[in-house]
Amino acid sequence: MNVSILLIILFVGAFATYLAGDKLASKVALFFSLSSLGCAIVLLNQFNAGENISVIHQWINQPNISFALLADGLSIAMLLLTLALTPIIIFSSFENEYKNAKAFYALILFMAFAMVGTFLASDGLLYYIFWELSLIPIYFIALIWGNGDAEERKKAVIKFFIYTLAGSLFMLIAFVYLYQQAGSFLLEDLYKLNLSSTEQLWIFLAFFLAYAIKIPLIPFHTWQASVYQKAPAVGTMLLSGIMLKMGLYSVIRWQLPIAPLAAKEYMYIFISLGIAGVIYGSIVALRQKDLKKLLAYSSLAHVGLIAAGTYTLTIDGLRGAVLQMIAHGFVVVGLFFISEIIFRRYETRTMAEMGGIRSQSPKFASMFLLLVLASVALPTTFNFVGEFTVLYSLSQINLWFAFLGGTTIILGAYYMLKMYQQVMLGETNTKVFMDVTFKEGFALVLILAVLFFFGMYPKPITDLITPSLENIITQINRIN
Amino acid sequence: MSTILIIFCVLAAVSIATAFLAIFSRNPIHSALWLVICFFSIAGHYLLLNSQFLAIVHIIVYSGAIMILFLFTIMLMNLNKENEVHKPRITRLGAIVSFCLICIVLILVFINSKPIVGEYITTGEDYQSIKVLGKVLLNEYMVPFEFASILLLVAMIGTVLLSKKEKTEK
Amino acid sequence: MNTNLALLLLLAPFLGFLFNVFFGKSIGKTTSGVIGTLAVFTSFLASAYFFAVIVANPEGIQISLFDWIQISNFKVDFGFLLDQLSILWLLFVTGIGALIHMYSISYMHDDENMHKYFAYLNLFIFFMITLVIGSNLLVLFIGWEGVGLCSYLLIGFWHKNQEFNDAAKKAFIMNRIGDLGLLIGIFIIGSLFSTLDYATLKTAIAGATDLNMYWISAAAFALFIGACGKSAQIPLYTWLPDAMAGPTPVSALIHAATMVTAGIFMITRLNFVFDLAPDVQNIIAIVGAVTSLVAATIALVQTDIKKVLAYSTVSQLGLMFLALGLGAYEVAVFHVITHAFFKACLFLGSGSVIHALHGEQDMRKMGGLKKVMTITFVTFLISSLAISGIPPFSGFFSKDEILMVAFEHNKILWFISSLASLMTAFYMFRLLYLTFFKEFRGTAEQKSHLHESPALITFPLIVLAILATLGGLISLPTNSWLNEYLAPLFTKVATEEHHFGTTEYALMLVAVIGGLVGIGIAYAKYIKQNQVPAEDAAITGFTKVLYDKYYVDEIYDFLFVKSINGLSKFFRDYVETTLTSLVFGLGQVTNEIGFQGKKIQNGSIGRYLFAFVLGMCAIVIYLFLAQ
Amino acid sequence: MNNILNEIGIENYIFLSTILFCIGVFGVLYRRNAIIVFMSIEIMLNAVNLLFVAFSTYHQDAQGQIFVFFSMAVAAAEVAVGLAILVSIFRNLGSIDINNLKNLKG
Repeated sequence: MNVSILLIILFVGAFATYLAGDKLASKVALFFSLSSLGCAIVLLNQFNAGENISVIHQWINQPNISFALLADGLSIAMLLLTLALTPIIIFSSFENEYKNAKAFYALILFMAFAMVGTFLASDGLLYYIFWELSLIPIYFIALIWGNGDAEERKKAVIKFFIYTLAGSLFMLIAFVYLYQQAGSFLLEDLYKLNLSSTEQLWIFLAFFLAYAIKIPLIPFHTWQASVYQKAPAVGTMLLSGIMLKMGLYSVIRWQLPIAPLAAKEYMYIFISLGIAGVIYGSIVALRQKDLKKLLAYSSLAHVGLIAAGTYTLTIDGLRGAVLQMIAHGFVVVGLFFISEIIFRRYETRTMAEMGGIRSQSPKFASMFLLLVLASVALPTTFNFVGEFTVLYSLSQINLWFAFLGGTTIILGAYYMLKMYQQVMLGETNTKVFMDVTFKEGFALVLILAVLFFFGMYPKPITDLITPSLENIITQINRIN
Repeated sequence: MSTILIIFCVLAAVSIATAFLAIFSRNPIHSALWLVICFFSIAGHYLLLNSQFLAIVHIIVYSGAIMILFLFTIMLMNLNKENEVHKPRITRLGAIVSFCLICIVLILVFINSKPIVGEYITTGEDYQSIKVLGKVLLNEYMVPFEFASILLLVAMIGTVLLSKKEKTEK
Repeated sequence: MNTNLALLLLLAPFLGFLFNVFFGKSIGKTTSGVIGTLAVFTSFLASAYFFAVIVANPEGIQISLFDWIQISNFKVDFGFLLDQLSILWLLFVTGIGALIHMYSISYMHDDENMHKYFAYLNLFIFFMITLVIGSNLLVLFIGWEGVGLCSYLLIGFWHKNQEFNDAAKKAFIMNRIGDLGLLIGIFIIGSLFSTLDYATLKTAIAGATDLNMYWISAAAFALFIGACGKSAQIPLYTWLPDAMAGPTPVSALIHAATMVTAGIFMITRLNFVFDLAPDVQNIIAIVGAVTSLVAATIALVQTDIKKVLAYSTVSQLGLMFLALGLGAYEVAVFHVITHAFFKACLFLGSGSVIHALHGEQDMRKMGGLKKVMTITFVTFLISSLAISGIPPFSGFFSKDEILMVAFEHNKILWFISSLASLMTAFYMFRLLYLTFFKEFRGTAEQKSHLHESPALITFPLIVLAILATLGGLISLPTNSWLNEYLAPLFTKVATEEHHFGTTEYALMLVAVIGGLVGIGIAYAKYIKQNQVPAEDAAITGFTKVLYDKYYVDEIYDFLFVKSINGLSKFFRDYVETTLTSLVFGLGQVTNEIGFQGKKIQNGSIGRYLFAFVLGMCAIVIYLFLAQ
Repeated sequence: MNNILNEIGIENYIFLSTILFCIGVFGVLYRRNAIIVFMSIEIMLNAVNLLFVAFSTYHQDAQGQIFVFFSMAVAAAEVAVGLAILVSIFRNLGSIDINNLKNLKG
């Protein structure tokens, strides 16, 4: 068995969901996402047993393109993140009624398909195809099932689409150039290239544009908040939970090892950019009125820190970044789900209209608080492990980076607690707030369980990703 | 100056003159008639080059079929009035400039390419009798030949369809 | 055996927490309180066992459970270190914790969310134990942040009141500023020594030949910032008085006896690091002394009974930091312990008063409670004497030692701290006189309800009062059991036994006289002259400045909160929109080009033909003539 | 048999057909009447045909002439279809002025 089976399951699943009709769609989608998760776990066991689960198969002869799926620890970790979050995301939407549900759920599975492909592909063009493919379902999800004024939504979503697409085109150009040099799109062949530092700089920048928009780093983040706000909860979760990680993953997998000289030479600039994102995102989040927008900016701050970690080019930075990616994926999905739960009851996302919920629904309040705490990286949560490692790696580069990046600890606590206070605390709200239902609670408990388990015992994930990250570090250091 | 050269010069003069007249005539019918003469002179060129079959075919196709078609169309549209509004002067000026430009460019190209003229081979083989043409056409150019027939068929059907009056009003 | 027992010690409160969270509501208020108390008491028993073990065998017990975080040059395992220091801390944390739990059963009985209260309290004890017994800095950090979280939860326990929530948030964020310092310190230590484990660190430092003093000082300073946050020192002290928004037992437990001493614990733990950084030690000493004075001056005029105690706590913590800065760790520890006893007693006593007055906290509306609440009064009096440094109560011994150490090192520091103690005596007795003497100044309705608190409340008071009386015995000036007990921790030879000469006796006398003078002034003012502090509006002059806490809150608010919010607004309204319009601008440019380009495509065949011909010419020229 | 080009010279044919071709281009640009435009196109085609035949003689090869046949077939088809289109345009618009044909406008 190899990793292509995951792609097949998800792809077939998308079709099956569409054919299943509106009533059954959600359950069929859940079934397929769970079965792909099961397969992923079986594959993980095989991988740990030392079996080769990668695929390489000649696809097109001229130009030389292969269907190459590389499964190392890093990809598997990202796969597991995607495949664990997809069922949760699908499950979380069970209580929503969607028009044309079959298309909706089919698109979710299709998106999972594209993202899994992105995480696996080790052929540049294949990777690029999957990368762009993932944009299509989210475009439709946000456009058709989103909320708010249709015109504004259209504007935001189209901006997002064109913006990210435009960024990716530069990546395509870089790939074409690399192909001319290497005669192949295969990752390992690209690693072998000996590019001059000027060439590396241009390639680095081309990649950077694509990734900086996707991640997003400031000042390329303007699409984020509005799309998060307009997209339906599921779309926001997919975007923030998994799709952002595509950019960060790609930095580690493609950008750094292909153009290490540029990465080394301009390290300070890119780390600073990440950290600027941390501070900027945190500060902007302070004065947001819309819950989802606030979470969007908090996401901006967190991914800024992760990006800064990756650009340190140290094993700690990369490891911390990957850990933090996974942790952030879960937390942010949980938080957006929280906002959706509130929306189901109050039909609003404006924080001023909330408040006093805690006294009405203690269970919900506890779960929300735990997620907030995970988001501010309290020790014993998974986020702490990631954030600590990233900050440590930053301190190895320059202590000021750690200090400035560390302000996320303070500012994060400030805006998250402020938000929690505004949303949950205070005099009992006059509007009735029903406590979480079993289904909602179940999804949240799953997320919390993951966060706290790995917060105390991150060793399985660390052991999984470390060898592949060490490989990448070796690649980065191959030329000096 | 040999007789042949004289004949060529006359024919060339006729061709160019009638072509100009065809373009400058205000009445389309006159144009068409001038064009017929032009085609005849070109057929004369063909004869001069010793390709009689081609000359005959040319007369049949161009001077016969195509020009008749033109005339019919003109009459069908009742265009034999000199009512065409001239293009604005700037356009006409532009046309003349373009004409000169393209003429000069093409001739310059020719001169610039320093052709070797004056040495002409004579193989003595028969290469343009009907017999040879037929053989070449139906051996080497069999497939294009058949395609040409299909093309004509399609063109015919298309023409019929296009010029048929639409039955449905509005 | 040791591992299991240590786990029991740690997990008993956690199980209590889980139990109260999941079943607390259904089992009834008292039961949930009893379970919470029992859980902490179990931990206390386990601590007592370990205490017996460590007294018998001074070798610390090291337990490692599993690998936690992997860093390139070192691993952090999840492990415990049970040595003299941690066990001492465990004893009073769990001991006082158990007493306060017991007290809370009665105190919180009217609250509908009592099970939640006990859950949080248990969780706090759990994190405090983690903080104390962790074998490395990162496990300490778990506890460090965890107690901050519990503090947040308990300050904002009555979450319907947004002011309380603000106080809770403030406490958490202020703590987090310190936490960042602690983290930075951890980073520096990690990269310098490739370990965060105390034992390894100690050997590494002892064995190292060329230490980078610059970075060690930086680490020590960063760690000190962390301690400042948690232990409410200048400049991060403002959260502690606000933290009094929580239920009074919480103030007693967290914001007086245990959590706020975490900073002192951490510095004592890492004494070998701080010993290498004399500059930082000086800073600590100065900050401590200044804090103790500033807080004492503010306490002089406060009228809220808990605020007075809160500032008194800050002031006492300042004294402890002074001792730490002077390298007298065991003296600081001594004061931590005695302070825990009498300050917990004071808070619980004030809680008893507040309970009797149904939530009234303003001293101007109290008075004359001596007759009704005898037990509370007596215990309160004992603790006040202890905090004022009157022999033979425990506070006398510990405070005297601090003053003595200060005198040895620096006369100015001694003077400042003596002044602070004098003020302490004054404001404590001001509090005592205003609350318990003279006539009751509250409403008639309150008066009719006045009563002594039930046994569950008075019992802890009595126990704590006894401890506050006798606590000094563990470290008598001439024969200090505590110093001997703690000796293995410190690299320096335990502070040389005081040669009790004239100077020492004179100092002792000065201290006692200072205390008595403070009490005397209070007596003259509030008993003889029968003064009552003025109403808020009538406060003027310097008193007003003191009453408003030197406007530090306002200054901070202006400097940090306002500015950062202003910045946020600026970013949101201007930077964000500019960036957005930039992106849209790119799109607009493209649009405009397309729009202009559209005009060329006007559909005129004539023009197309011209373009065609010219284009052809261009191509021909390029192909044939351009060469 | 003597090559006729010995007496005329290939360059004269090239000049002649160039001029004819240019006249065709000129006509296309100069006139607005679609029929005349068509005629101009025919002139251009014939110019090319003439050149083909001349070069056929030059190379003593039949292929040039074969091409002329094909080009004639294409021209015939083109004229037939083109004129049919003109007729239907005339039917719809009442004129065959190419300046009126602006529906290609973007």
